[in-house]
Amino acid sequence: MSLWLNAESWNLLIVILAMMAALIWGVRRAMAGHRPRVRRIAGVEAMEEAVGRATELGRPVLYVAGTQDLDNIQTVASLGILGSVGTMTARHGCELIMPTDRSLVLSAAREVLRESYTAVGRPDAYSPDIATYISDDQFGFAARVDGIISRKKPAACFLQGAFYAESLLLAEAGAQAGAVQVAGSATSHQLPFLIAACDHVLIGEEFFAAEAYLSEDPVKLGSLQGQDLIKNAVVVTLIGTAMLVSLAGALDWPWLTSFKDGVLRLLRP
Amino acid sequence: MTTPKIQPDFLIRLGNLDRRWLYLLLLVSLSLTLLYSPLFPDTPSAFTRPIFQRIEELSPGQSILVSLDYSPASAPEIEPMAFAVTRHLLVRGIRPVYVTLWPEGNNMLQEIRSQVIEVDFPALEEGRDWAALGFKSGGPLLINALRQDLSAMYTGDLRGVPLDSLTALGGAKKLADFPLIIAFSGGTPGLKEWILYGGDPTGTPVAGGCTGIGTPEFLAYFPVQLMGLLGGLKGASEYESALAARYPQRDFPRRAGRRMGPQTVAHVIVLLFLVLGNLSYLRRRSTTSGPSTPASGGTR
Amino acid sequence: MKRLVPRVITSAVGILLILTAFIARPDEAGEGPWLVRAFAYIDRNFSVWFSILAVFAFILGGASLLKSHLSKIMQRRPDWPYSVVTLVSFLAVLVIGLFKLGGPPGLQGEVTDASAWFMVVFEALYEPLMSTLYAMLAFFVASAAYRAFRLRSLEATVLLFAAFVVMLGRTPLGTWLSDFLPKSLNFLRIDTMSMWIMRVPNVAGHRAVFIGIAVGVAALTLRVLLGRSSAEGDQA
Amino acid sequence: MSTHIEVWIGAALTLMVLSFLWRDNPFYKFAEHLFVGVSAGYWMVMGFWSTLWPNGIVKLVPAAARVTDPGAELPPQEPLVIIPLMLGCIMLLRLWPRLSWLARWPTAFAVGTTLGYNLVRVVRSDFLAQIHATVAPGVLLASSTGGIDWVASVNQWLILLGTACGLIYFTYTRRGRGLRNGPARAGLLILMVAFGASFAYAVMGRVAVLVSRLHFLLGEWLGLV
Repeated sequence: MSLWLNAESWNLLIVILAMMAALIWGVRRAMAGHRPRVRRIAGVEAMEEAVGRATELGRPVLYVAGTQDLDNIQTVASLGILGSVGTMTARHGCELIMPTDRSLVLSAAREVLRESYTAVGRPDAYSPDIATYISDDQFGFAARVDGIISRKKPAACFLQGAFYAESLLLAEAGAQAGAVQVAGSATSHQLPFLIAACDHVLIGEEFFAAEAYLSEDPVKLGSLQGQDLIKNAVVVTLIGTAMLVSLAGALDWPWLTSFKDGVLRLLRP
Repeated sequence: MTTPKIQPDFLIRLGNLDRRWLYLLLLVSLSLTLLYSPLFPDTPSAFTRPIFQRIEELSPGQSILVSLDYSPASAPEIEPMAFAVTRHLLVRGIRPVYVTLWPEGNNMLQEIRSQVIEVDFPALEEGRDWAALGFKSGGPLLINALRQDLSAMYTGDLRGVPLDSLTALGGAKKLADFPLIIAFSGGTPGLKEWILYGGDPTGTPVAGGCTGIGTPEFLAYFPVQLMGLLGGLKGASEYESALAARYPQRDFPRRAGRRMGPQTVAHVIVLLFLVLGNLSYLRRRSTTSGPSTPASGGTR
Repeated sequence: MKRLVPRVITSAVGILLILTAFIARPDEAGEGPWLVRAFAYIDRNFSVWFSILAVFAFILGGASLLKSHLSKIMQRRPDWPYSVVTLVSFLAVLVIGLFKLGGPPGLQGEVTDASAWFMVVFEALYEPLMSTLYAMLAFFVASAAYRAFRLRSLEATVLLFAAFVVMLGRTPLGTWLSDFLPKSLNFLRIDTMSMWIMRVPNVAGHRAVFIGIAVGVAALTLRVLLGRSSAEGDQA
Repeated sequence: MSTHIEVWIGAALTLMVLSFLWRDNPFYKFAEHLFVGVSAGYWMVMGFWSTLWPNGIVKLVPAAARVTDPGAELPPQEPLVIIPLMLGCIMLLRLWPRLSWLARWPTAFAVGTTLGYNLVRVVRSDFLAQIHATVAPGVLLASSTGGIDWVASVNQWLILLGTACGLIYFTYTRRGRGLRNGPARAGLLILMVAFGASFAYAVMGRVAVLVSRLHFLLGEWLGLV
């Protein structure tokens, strides 16, 4: 056995399998017809409104999928949200501008957009020019996007993905142009700026849930239920284990100590 | 409240102040402080001290991996700490092996070579006392490759000298062979990737320096996954002061320490803006009827 | 075919890489059962392969850049002369860098060699432009402090209070302001409070964000591997 | 005042970019477009010489190593490196609309690699390690004198409960409203404290960069500092 398996990461395997089991449970439950009721995520609902407003004003919608490459999980999540935003702009017939700073993201974004525009029966409205490549450089990209925002005056800016120092450059330019801004990111050190400069922000995990929330696909919603199950289990584990550790320390019973050690070994990173 | 009639108008007018006046105020006061550049005394904090102590404990001749993951944009914050730590390593006879996840990192390495090693340690020899492996792309995936085998990504150092001939490596073949990884990180990929992909899977201690903005987030990894952290210019200034206290005879430059003056002025200005902006906001809210809550993007 | 192949590639590559974490590593000499060696090869090389792919992405990006600016110039769209600036600077840097002009003879040596023209471009153009854009953030932070961080709600107030205390704690002003406090009220000192915020609620907040994100990542991974996410550009 | 042409160019570009603070103008537009061109070229050149050449081409055709270093020892050939090179070429098909559907393959490879590498690392470092760090000290910490260190214990409790509340804020599906609202609200407030701390530290960083730029203008260029 140990010749083939990495004995050190057994607990990681158990944890990942348990997480997958919880997620699959949620998905199966949803497929069987138990659609979970999902709490309102204000930022997500604001997106649809913002697209509507842009259409009325006849001004474009700007979408930025973060500034990291496709090897960042947030970029992958953002492309999922882009799919839903693309459906909205296609349905409303509203202009969409999507500058990218990585050509892998550019390729993937074009695929996503073409699918969305086709899915709502507007393949004619799709053009590869919606998504453009600017520069791989963080600030070169920000300089150009700020230029685009101050000239094209989009009515809505969606900044969704992994952002770094450029977040405030983009968000301030959008605020000065009077756009409704919805940001979403799991990069926690940029969140205060996005919170300051944008109207709505999807914080951390909300950003990952947004795709499922927007799509209304039962499978995706089901995975939200699975996610909640995992988080509840974490909360219970946190409190339970901390008490266990303290009790074991205070009472010094051998069996309790070895039980505690076992639990901690399961949680060892 | 018995404020004079002019007061509310003034406060409200203050709220509508063109942002360009704020820019100007900041610009002028920073420039003035810079012209005087006073040196602020500093002492190492609980996050800085472990790194200093750990380097003091290493024995001369050991090799450690130093990653320079920053660019000219973040260099003002990161470079002073990279310089200070490099001086500390070299003064103790420890051999730094430089890599970088950022293409601009090679240029940053050049700065260390010309401003630190050639100036303060002219007797040291590249390849023997320190090594420069330089940039490879791939970010986290590069770290992953190094974890298995340095030679998977690096055939030699930046000059083309093969790895086997670099005595500065001290025979290290993979990440776990280094007693310490120090990552100076201006963003992503950087310190976080070194913790996740380098330190955690191999158990090698990781220390690091990051920009001011990264500090609060990295503290969540401290002290288990991250043994010490230099946070922004303040961290660099603290390290410089620790180095000056331990090796007073070397009299190394105090670049970060000199920049703390303008820092303090800027902090005070931003605090002032926070207070004034909110006073004006509260004043306006109390004069208009009902709780008006303008969206943050709505006020200019 | 058009949909199936990419989906299979994504799932297969993803699952293989997840498995590598659980397969034993080869011994020091690189020996082990064939499966172990195969997975070690995957673990080591897929990262290298991705980085090679990323370079092709740069090339594709450059081509897209050329295409969009050329068409802007051809059609004489507004601001087209600026596109000439982009094109000329792009091509010039490319030629200087790819042919290593100005450095050691021929293609030898590093492209970042101190004598190479590429370095001159870096120092004279790239560095000032990049650093200045970054520096503009200081102004934007100040104006955000002035006009956006408002006591709008309880949440905003809490954010503002934490920011205020921590910022004050980083300056001598914070120490000076709380020097009048007697020793017994030490916990009310600004620098003590600032340190406490960093060590307790700040850590709790970031931990919750990290754990939450990890759960989100697990769910996203499952959705994509099962082909149920539009993220791979391939919605059913 | 400086006599170096690079310093003058740098200073001019610095002022051009800063002019955006006043308003969008032709000088900024020039700097912006120059920056886009220079940076795109820069990244492409670095990618070529630091990765594609040594890890792709040289591994496929070892003799190529002699181009950059005539005296180099030839590395062993790695034929499998043809796979990413092929995928890369397929990616370039994106430029021809009729064949662009093929370009999904390399994208699919990239997404698969991302997910595969990320899941395990993130679960290890951001999930397990953070949970472990939160629970391992327990909630009753002993002081160095032997008794219970109440201050440290309360802080530990607060971190634990803060993390738990933060997680409760991140739950989406509804069940029994009353119970959930309190902790969720507290969780949001904890998150806000964390973001406030981030903001405070960010000010420091941003200012450091601006000061260094001003140092360039006032010192290197004008020679006043």
